[in-house]
Amino acid sequence: MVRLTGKLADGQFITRGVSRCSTERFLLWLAPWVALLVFGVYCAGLCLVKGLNQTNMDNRFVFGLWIFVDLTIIALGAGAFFTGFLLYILKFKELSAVINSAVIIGLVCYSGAMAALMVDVGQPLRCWFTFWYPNVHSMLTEVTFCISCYLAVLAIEYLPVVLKNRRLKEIPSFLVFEFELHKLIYVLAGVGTFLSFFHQGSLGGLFGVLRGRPFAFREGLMVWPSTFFLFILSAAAVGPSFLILTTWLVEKITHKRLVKDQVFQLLARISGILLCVYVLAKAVDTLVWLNRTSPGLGFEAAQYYDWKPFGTWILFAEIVLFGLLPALILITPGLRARRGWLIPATALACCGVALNRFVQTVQTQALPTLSFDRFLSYSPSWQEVGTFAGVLAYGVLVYSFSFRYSQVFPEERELKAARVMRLEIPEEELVEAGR
Amino acid sequence: MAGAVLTPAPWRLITDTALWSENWPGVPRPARGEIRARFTTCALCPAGCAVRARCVGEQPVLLTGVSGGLCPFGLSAHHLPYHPARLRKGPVAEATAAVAGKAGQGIAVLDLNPGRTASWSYRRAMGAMKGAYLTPQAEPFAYDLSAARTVLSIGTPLLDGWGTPSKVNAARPNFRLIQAEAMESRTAMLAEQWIPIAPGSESAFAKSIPQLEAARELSLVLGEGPEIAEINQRIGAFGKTVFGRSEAVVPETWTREAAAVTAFADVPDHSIAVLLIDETPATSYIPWHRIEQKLVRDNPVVVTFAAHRGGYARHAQFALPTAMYPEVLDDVAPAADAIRPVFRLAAPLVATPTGVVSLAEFVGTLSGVPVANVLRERADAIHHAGQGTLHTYADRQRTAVKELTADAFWKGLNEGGEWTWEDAKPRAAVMNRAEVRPVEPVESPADLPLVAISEPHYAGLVSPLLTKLYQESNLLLAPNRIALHPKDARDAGVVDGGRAMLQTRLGKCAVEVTVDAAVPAGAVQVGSAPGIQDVCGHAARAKVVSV
Amino acid sequence: MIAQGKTNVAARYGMSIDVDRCNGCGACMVACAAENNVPPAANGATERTGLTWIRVYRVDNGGEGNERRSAFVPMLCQHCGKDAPCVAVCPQQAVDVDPATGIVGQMPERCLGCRYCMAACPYHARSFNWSDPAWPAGMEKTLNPDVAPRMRGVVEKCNLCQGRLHTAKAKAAMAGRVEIDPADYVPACVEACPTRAIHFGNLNDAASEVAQESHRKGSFRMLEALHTDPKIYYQSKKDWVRETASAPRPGKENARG
Amino acid sequence: MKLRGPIVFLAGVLVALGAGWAGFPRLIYQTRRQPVDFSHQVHAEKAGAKCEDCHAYRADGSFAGVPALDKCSGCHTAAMGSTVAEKNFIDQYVTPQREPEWLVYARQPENVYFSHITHTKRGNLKCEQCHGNQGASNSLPPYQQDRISGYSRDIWGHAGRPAMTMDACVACHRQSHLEHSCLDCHK
Repeated sequence: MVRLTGKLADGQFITRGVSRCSTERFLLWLAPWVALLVFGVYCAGLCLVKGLNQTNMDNRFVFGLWIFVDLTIIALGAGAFFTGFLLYILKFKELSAVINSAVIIGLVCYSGAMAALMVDVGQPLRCWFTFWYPNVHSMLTEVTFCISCYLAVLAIEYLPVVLKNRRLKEIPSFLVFEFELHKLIYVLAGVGTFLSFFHQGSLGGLFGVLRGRPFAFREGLMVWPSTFFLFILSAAAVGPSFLILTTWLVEKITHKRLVKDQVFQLLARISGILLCVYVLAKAVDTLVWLNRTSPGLGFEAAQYYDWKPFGTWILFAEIVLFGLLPALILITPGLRARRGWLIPATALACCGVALNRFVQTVQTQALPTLSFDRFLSYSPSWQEVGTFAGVLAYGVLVYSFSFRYSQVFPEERELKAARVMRLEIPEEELVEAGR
Repeated sequence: MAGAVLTPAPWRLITDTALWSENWPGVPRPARGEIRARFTTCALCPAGCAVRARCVGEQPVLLTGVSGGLCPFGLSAHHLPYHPARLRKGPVAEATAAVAGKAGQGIAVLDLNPGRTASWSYRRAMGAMKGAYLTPQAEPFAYDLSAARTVLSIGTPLLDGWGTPSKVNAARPNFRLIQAEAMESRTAMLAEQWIPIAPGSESAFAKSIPQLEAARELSLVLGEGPEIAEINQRIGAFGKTVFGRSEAVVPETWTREAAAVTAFADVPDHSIAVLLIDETPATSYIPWHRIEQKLVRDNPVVVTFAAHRGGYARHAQFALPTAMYPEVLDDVAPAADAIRPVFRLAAPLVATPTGVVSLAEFVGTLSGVPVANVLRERADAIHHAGQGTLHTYADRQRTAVKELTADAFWKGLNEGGEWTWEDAKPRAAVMNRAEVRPVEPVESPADLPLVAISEPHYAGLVSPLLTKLYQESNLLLAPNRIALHPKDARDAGVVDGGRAMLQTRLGKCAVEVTVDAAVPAGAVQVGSAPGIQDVCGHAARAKVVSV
Repeated sequence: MIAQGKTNVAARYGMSIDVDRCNGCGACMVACAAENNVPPAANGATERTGLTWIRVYRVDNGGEGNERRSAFVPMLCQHCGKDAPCVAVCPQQAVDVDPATGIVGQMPERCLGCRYCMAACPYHARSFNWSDPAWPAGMEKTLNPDVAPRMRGVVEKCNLCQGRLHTAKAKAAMAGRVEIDPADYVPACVEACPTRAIHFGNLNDAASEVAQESHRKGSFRMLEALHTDPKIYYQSKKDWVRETASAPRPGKENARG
Repeated sequence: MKLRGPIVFLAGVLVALGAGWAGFPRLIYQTRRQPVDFSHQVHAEKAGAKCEDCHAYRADGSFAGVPALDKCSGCHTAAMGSTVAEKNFIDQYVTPQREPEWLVYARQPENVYFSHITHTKRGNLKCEQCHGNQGASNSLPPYQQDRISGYSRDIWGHAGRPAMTMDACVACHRQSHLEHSCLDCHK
């Protein structure tokens, strides 16, 4: 009896016209992720209570797994701002099909990154110092300001997604609030776009400004090194790819069609074009750096690739394998129309941006700067991996809840209706759909 | 919310939490007080460097040299009273009873820091009890670097804490140094010439010196082993750079009462029934198996007077806690380059801990020889002789002893001062031909492929801050470490920073491994920990096994 | 209100380290730790997780066997010029260059522990407090009252014994002087060095030993091509030692162990 | 009906204001008593003591702060007046030679370096400029200790006292163009 009411209550929150799995299955799906989240919180707690000696970071590898993950997930989460930019500013109306998903992914990535950052710093209690005593010359100040502001924007953007829940909609003041919020969405999108363009750049600048690390140092425009712009470009290019990848993944997991194919095609085209531009810019940047910037600081670029395992293959992988190749697939309409090409290409593009962030952070720290210094290696401790796993679990949980109880994909109902008409659907599924 | 923001509460709270992050439990607060300087002499090794202690109230917080620097061990000696490995209590009554129970059987004192006034107390007590007074090796010579032009050193750490570093540094610009050593040691690095020799071949190299091209120019040869004195005599160093070691005046009665000095190696096997060891502050360590060899088979009694648990306290039946520099008044033995008499007192900088015993008092009580006031007696004897000058550290004044009263002389020594007799005539060096050393049996290289190179320094107890050199950098080889050439490390299957077992014919010892290309292939550099020295001496054959 | 104190002519404190004299005994490292209340190694700390404001590196010419020659190079904060790589990156102004002394200062109480400055420093002169500082029971009595112990989770580094500069200034004020007596301000490592390999002084004072040595033949600075303008000068008569100041060379992989 | 929202809001604001201004200070500060009921005024007037007589400088320019018991027992071996406070002081501290554990209002955090001599001799500041009129007070104010940070409330300059916070230091240094670097005042 209790279970039945629970089921009913749960069902009442699910959006009308879409089908969702049973409460039991949903709970079963949640269980491992909750366990992982608990483990992640435990790991993070260890680091906070006992100190960062719980990690394998050290005075030479001052940043570890977390900075790499933070940079990567923020780059992947760029789909949020870029889709918003395309939809609200450049008026690509088709993208309203994925904007909610993009916002959720953005929120998850940004809040996850912030959470990891709070564990990563030695004195989390002093985090407000950055706002109170900011050093305006520091890229990290820019990053902190922009990320926290943008996180606030994302949270506001996420509110309508929550408020679209069937039961919450019944509360009139929420409806009014949502309506008011909707009027603001263009402003929010504008502000969000500016903030996130800026901090993607600042994240790029983070290592690009390190004059003492010629492997990462880049020349640039005004105060910003070239990586500032490359990071914006790569994040913008890969954001839509990641959106395709996640949407496809959700479709596979839920066995549903959620988005029309032309949306995928549009995203893929945008991603492909931007990726082409990025690869070109990256290639030019690399050549300038190899031949001018680095030798200018007394560092012959050849020595960077002397240290195993980071040979020149890593350059090739970054630019050609994970850059040019997916770019070419994504701009070729015949190839991207087929899932067998589209999905691997988006995956490659995502790997490319991850590799780029890896090279910028981890490889930079591994390479010696003093002639009598050694090449260093680092592998994360289980506490670090656990914390990161917790962030991942948190993301999956937020997405799962949003997907179940809110209308993440507006086209889902339409596509489902089409599917029901086209196919003979077994009865029980119809019954479930009717709930 | 809005209201709360307008009150001081949230702002106070975030400020307070930030302030709390500055002084949360676990961050100690240094005591404040008046800063004063006190002076003493470092008694950790015979160099006896003058020390200026910066004190807050009575508590020393920083030691510095008076003229020039100090070695890292001396610099941090004021931490030693708080070392976690300190021995703080021991079975004094039981040890006394056990020793008394063996009355009349062969008793001996092993003095690991000979040449002090306490050493005379041991000798007098042993004289009264017909016991033996033993030192690691009878070292009759003193060397004068200031008169040397070309020095050949066979593995001596000449520029790395040998003798009196300030004297060595002063003489350094005037002599050429040739260092023959298996590894490029600290001394070899700064030497004008480094002759790499095979590890363990020091003796063979010494024998070949007369054939060397540079032999004619040599003014001094330094090294271990009986052949060195002979070579020095042959190159005419005796009377120029090699002299007999000098000691400050001792009261005449002492010399009459004292037992002779016996080198430990010269003691017949299985002859000691009661062995009393003074190992603080020790400047060398004799492996336990050598000591065991000298003890009677039937129920010997070994009592060690130690400041820490790491040395003979691991083997002896009784380990009694003893005070050490800088918590006890003691004098400092003359160094290897003391060609003229010198007398220095290490006045305590902190209070002597309770519950400690001293070997001098122990044997004094046993033998009935009065030892309570020996330092003052000796200072009075020096004063009575009326030679030399007192150099006080605080004001850097030199005063002739003749101008001082006995009390003023004593006070000057206690407040940081050094008595020297600069115009004394150095004693002539006397060849001691009777010296015979046990030769290590030749071992087969097949099962023990490596040859050991041992660290020159033995520091019994070191400040916890020495982790800066041993652990937080790889500047010094930590006492419990060994270093291997990368190739040998690969063969042994061990990695840098890993753990391993060091194995010799005498036994095994757990060690940590440093992989260092500076160690020659086929050799293993071993740390100075007593545990390692117990199984692996210099030139011993060894094997490293991964665990 | 406050009488306008006569402003000192800006000093540029720096060092001149004679590599040919250093015997690698480590007295500087221990003296520095004792002076600046740096705790002993926490459990399991290694050369990469330990705390030391000055580190003596053993460097070599890369030769094998008899060809091998080594030297010791003490590395501390190089106190770069105005545009020190670490200053600009700190998000909350915990790092600054004192215009009056040229000392690059690190404020542990302002530090967030983000370690960005450590990534920025090409000399690896900074250490992070990975653990709570811990001294054996009783040893906290030996702490220097002129330097505040740091807490866990912050970055620390050499500040040329700022505590001694404070004391020297107070002494000068007591005597009614404006300028400090150079003999009153000598960092602990300089004072501790048994071979007198380190000299310290004001580089802006042409008469000082360091200023003269910095212009002498054989004087060099670490990674000069980075234009960090360090105030720590080194000198050696050996060519190969001077070459260690430049960046790693291609093809030198695994030259050291 | 329309007014209900704003009323609730205002009430909330008032409650929060009250809690923040009135309740919070009681909660966060713990009041501790000084060991001795000491009167600066009596010492200044009757003994004619100047600040430096008791709060002295040492030869190296460091500041000795609150005097040790030796200084007090120089005069107070036996009662000089007839107050209860003095009698208690002698009975509890002078006779058993126990150092009173004074609570120092101006005690700065461990990381602060403050040189009195530089400020009084080179800067020509009067004691009162930072310490207020402490020297003329007849009794010691209660020592209010922050429960979290452990510092005295007086540092923050409440109730008409001059503040001794970093902001106060910086303001004065900025005014006199003596603001150089963090390490000038931190250690």
